[in-house]
Amino acid sequence: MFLDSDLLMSALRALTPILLAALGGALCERAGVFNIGLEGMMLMGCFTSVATSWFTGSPWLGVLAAALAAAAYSLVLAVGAVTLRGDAVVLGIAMNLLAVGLTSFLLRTVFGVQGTFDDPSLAGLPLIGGFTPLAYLSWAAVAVAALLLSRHVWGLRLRGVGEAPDAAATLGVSPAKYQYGAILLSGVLCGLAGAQLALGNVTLFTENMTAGRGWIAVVAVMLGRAAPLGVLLAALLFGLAEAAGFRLQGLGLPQQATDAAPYVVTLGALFLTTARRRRRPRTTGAVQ
Amino acid sequence: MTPPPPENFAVELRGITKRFPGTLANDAVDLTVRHGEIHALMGENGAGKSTLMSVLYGMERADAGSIRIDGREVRFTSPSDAMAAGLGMVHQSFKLFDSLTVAENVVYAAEPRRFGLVDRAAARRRVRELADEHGLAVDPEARVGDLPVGLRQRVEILKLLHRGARTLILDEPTAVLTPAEADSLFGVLKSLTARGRTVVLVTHKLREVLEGSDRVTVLRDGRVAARLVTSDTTADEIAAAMTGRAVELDRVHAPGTPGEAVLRVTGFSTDSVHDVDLSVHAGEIVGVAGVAGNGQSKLVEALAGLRPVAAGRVTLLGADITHASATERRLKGLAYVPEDRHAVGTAPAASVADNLAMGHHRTTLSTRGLLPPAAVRAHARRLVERFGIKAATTEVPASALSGGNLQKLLIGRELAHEAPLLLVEQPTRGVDIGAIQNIHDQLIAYRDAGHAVLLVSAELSEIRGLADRVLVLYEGRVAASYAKEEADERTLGLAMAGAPAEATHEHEPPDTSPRT
Amino acid sequence: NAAAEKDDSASAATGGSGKSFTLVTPDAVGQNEFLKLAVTGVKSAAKQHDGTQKVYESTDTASQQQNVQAAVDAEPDVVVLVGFEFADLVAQQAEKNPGQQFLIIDACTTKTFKNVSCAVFREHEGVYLAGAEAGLLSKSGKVGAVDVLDTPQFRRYSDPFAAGAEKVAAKTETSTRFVGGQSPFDDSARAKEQANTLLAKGYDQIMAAAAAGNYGVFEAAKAKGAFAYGVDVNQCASAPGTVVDNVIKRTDIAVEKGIETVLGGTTGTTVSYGLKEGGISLTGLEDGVDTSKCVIADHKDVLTKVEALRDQIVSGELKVDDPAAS
Amino acid sequence: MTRISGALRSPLTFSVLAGLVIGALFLLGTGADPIAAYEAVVTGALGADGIGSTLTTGTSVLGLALALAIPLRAGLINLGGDGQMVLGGITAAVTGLYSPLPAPLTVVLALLAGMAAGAGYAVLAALCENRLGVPLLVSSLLLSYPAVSLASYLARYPLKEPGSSLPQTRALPDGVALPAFGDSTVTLGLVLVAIAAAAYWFTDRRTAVGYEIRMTGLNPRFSAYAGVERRGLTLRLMALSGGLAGLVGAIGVLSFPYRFVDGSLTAPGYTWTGLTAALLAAAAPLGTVVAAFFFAVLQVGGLAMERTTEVPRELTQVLQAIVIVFLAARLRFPGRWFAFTRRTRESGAV
Ligand SMILES: Nc1ncnc2c1ncn2[C@@H]1O[C@H](COP(=O)(O)OP(=O)(O)OP(=O)(O)O)[C@@H](O)[C@H]1O
Ligand SMILES: Nc1ncnc2c1ncn2[C@@H]1O[C@H](COP(=O)(O)OP(=O)(O)OP(=O)(O)O)[C@@H](O)[C@H]1O
Ligand SMILES: [Mg+2]
Ligand SMILES: [Mg+2]
Repeated sequence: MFLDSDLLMSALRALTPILLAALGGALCERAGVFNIGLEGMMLMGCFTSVATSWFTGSPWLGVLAAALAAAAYSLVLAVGAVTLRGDAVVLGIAMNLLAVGLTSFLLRTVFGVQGTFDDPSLAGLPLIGGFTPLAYLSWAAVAVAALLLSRHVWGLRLRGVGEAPDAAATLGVSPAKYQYGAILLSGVLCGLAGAQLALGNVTLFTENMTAGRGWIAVVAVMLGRAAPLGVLLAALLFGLAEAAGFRLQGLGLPQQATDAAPYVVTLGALFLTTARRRRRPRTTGAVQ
Repeated sequence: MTPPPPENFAVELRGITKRFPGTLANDAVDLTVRHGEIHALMGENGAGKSTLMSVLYGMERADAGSIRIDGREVRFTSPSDAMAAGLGMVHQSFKLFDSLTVAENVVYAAEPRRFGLVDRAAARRRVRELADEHGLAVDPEARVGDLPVGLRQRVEILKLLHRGARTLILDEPTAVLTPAEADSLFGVLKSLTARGRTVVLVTHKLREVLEGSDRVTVLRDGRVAARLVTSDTTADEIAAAMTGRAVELDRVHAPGTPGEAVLRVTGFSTDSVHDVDLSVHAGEIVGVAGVAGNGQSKLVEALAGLRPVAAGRVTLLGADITHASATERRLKGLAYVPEDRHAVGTAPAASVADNLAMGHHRTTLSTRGLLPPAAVRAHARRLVERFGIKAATTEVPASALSGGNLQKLLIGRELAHEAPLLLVEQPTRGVDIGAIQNIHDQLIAYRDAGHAVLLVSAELSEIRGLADRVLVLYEGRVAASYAKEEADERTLGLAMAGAPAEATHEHEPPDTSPRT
Repeated sequence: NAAAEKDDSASAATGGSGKSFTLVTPDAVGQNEFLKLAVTGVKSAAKQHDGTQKVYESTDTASQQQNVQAAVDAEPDVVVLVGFEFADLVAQQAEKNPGQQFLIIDACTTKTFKNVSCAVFREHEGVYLAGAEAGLLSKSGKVGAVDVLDTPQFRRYSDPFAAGAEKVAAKTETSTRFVGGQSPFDDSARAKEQANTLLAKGYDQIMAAAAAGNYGVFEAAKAKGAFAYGVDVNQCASAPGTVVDNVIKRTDIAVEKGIETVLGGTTGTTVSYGLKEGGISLTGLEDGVDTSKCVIADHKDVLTKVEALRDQIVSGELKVDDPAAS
Repeated sequence: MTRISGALRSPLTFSVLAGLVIGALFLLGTGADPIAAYEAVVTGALGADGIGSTLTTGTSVLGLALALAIPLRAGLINLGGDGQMVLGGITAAVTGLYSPLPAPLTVVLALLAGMAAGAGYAVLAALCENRLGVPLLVSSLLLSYPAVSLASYLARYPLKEPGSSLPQTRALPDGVALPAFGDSTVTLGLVLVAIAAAAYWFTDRRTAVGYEIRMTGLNPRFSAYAGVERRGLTLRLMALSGGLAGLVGAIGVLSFPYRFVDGSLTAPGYTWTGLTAALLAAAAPLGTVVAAFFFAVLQVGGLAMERTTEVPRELTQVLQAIVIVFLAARLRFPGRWFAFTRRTRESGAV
């Protein structure tokens, strides 16, 4: 009764946007850029996808536009953190703030409404076997990202850049170029995540509708050690904990307990995995 | 000077001038390197060697001058240009990716590919081929982070060979190598030149230059001070060219007059160090020799309280400090010069004054926890003066000091504790001859003031010049122990290589009766 | 709306009668049908009295305090505060500024002040009726609710819903889910998932009190062919054929009438709006059901029964428990 | 003259100016008058009517900025400010409600209890790093959520005010409140936080501990070599950090409305504002104070701008974010190119 297929479906639905954004975060992390602005990039994707789908009638153009818009937005981080050497954490926080303001502002100017834009004739993504095509894409993206990082020339160079940028530079590999690449890709992925959320999970736009999913993606990046498979497992764990939490509410557990459940489960998983192998220091947590 | 013969040089620098704000780092420098030779570039710290090599390698743009490679004039705007022209450089601090494998490091940015993916099998094959060809054995699958320094350097060289470098530039390649590793490196370099490759070697070590190079160019204050053919010159001549004065090389200092035991270590074990007994007396320098990786660093780190002790007992001036914290040890009278001055011994981003305050901030500089900035500054000015540290002001970051000056800062700071026991690791690594002499004199004066010194060095001449007694560590155990006069280079070398010891008897001076 | 909303009529610029009203909201208006109605109310009050009005939107406790302070500093004729969040604040300010008239909607101060008038709602009465509709319409005998958070105020939208359903179909199973999470008021995806957990268990009638999440609840219900109930205004147009009915809360009337009463000199009173006063209602019980796009328009039989229940409540014959009163 | 050009070239001045100019363009684009808007920000935040709010907001922002700056000075990032603050708040509320002591003592006790709760919870995150190897950044962030949920639960069930529609605890007894300055909303809390700032400045500049913290931030291996015990330092700094966050929570509860209201401590986002201020100032004491005050002015002034001009609320948020983006990018006018070339040398040649 409890571990039924509905639970898994529910977990997988919750998982998709988080997974896409987290993959983007993982790429940045591997390139040595701590991307804490996933939430904001995703929100830009949400808005753009809804607006484009509404005006063109095509959810696919919405998806495309979301990817492009979020990628363009990610340039703020790229220019600020890579070219100008600003603090990526501050930039990310500011980008999240900016995205909330900007999308709310656009919602008002473009649609003339506040809060929520919702219309029965807004075209969402079709479901195939209960999932949107973007969900399948996200699973494929895990495999592609894993292959890219471990086997592809670009991935090898990216990993090198993230680990020792000056060493890469002496070999004629421009760290900035790869970091731009990773950040732009994370923008694309976050845009897709936003489109999935706004045209897949639901079909509407609400101010701040990402509601912390970008942060969960950041946690998934850390928990999954910025490896695509690890990120997948972390996001899945989170999705399952959340879906199970929903069900536990039905059994009378207070809402606060089910709210906290995914985080507690994640922390527990972290204890178990880090107890053994200690992580070598990467960019995460390094500020100055 | 006669104009050079119309010959094709592997590298030909003409009139290179490079100015930094406030410094003329290279002043119309000419450097010609012939095909197939090992060419040494020497000079004191700050003489302009690294700058010249940076210009050659496209990392810095010269203000004036020209570069020819194999007779063709070139203009590099980046290292990639230099690489394309057949140059390759091994930087003093290695530029490797610790988490990647040897093969990945070697092929990085010049990967063999299949369907756009890195062809890992081909990469491994390539590494093996190159390794076999040049005697650079290393496991292509090993993670570079797990390799000892000597092997990392091989990876650096393999990297260049993979890229088809015909001229290899090595900046102070032996600074971090043990004598054995250095010898093996020179073997490799010789074999490379024998196959037509050219080597430019930046170094401070006279002996290596004399034994390993064909010609020498000496820089002083950014200008060429001498061009010498190695077979026609002597150490004294090179040293004089570098410093502009006569230097006494390889001095063996007079023995000290040991007093009471300051440090006593019995049955001591820690991570890969086993059952070590040793003692250091007041007025005595005990040298610890050993090939890197045989436990010297771990021993010293454990003695300094940075590593837990597995077994044994350590006393300092009679007090048991086996399990004391690093701070307690310092308060009880221990000072420590670590081996890595950038990563451990200093905070490069902090000011010279702040770097000099470390360790003193809890003792002489503070009263009841307060640390007045004025006291920190005054302390810094005193030490800068006393140890001749060259720094614009005491407020500039330590990263602006040259290697030699940074080392002086570190040693000065630790000597200033006047601690009864000083632990020193590799005190003159990467430091020029002038500075070496200065540092050696300081250590001897410290000993003669009645302090105990435990000296770890990979430099046998340093051990022989300074130490009153010598221990050799082999695989974490004390393999042999020699009195000053017994410790000749051959004997030490054999013991370090693990040969059964011949002269291992107790040389420890009696506790109370100082020798005269 | 500009944050400082000036009346668009010409009288706004000249000030007309000089009557001025300032409305302070606890949250951004955009999110919230209830607040939108309050803004409508204060606007039409301004029009009626030929005066001016301003709306200060807050986002959190800090901005609520600052906005109320700014409103009081400007000394309008009436400061209107919408939301129970202001109960403490209004008590504090009323004490400090005895000359200032306050109107608070949806809550009241525990102590009575001469200069504080209150308007409260009995949402539970309307929700009870919606629950009765659900009980009558449910095929599975299971009716549920999705609330924003587990707070007494939101329980008003779920507990009476269950009670109403049980009243008409004693065997009805009931259950409530709370959106929760990091941003419970905005998270329509999460609200949709919560609704899905109910739908998966066969619930076919769902009360949606999930703020912006309501749209998510409607989508979930629509996908499963189930039915939902909206709040505050007519939400049927968002998902025609899925939304059965809405619990209407006439905040605009409460604001308008409240201002009227205060200006008329009657202050310090509390007016409670329920079914009887027309402050709470169902779309199905109002005029224009047939054009409302609500499902209930096709179930006149149900409406007849519900009307009977309403009359019982209005007459006091039937009492609906208020979860927030405990 | 040179001082002026020097000030212009400082990244701070330039970023603020650039932020203002871009903001002005934005405002013009939406038909608003930028001068009037900026005037509204300044008078709204610093005028007679606004300064009280600015100082009240500033109390919380500065408190959390300090809380996050202190560990940051040693290179540690505490992302759990929300949880620590909320636990401090709910603990202060419990103490205030149940303490048998006379009111003034209860206030002191509640402050201390709040600090202890925040400190204890932050230490838990530190232990996760020290003992279990979970990076502090992650452990502090993850621990924050359950704490917020717990406080929310307590406020809604065991401690709830009967009959209230709000998820809030009962009001504290009369007199269990921080004294306020005159009629304003500014309480003694501001003084407490100011004292904390002064203490931080003094410790950082003039004590051995402060020196050790700074050196740990610059090179942890260096300070470890000299005997600074990292785990102990992490524990102590996190305790201080959490204690300060808890203090902010307790101050919030002991000020109007004198109770714990679920969500009211976290909703204004003081933790993020504080972290941003601390990061921008690289945790330097004076810089943190200035940055925190600046953000308080932006927040309060932004709200005032919304009230008094035609500027829509969303734009205020956009303006704030733009200023922060520029600050973070450390844009410097002519010096930028210098910075750029030095960087290429660093990445290529060092
Ligand atoms: N980027 C720079 N900016 C300013 N001065 C510099 C810079 N790089 C080098 N210098 C100065 O140029 C001079 C030559 O430095 P260089 O690095 O070439 O010396 P070196 O011979 O390599 O010394 P060492 O033996 O210590 O490695 C020094 O005085 C140094 O301070
Ligand atoms: N940005 C800079 N400004 C001023 N001087 C610099 C700068 N960058 C480097 N230098 C100088 O360049 C010189 C040489 O640097 P290099 O990288 O060769 O280190 P080094 O002297 O060889 O040190 P070590 O041998 O200890 O590694 C140093 O003297 C340093 O002062
Ligand atoms: Mg050099
Ligand atoms: Mg050097």
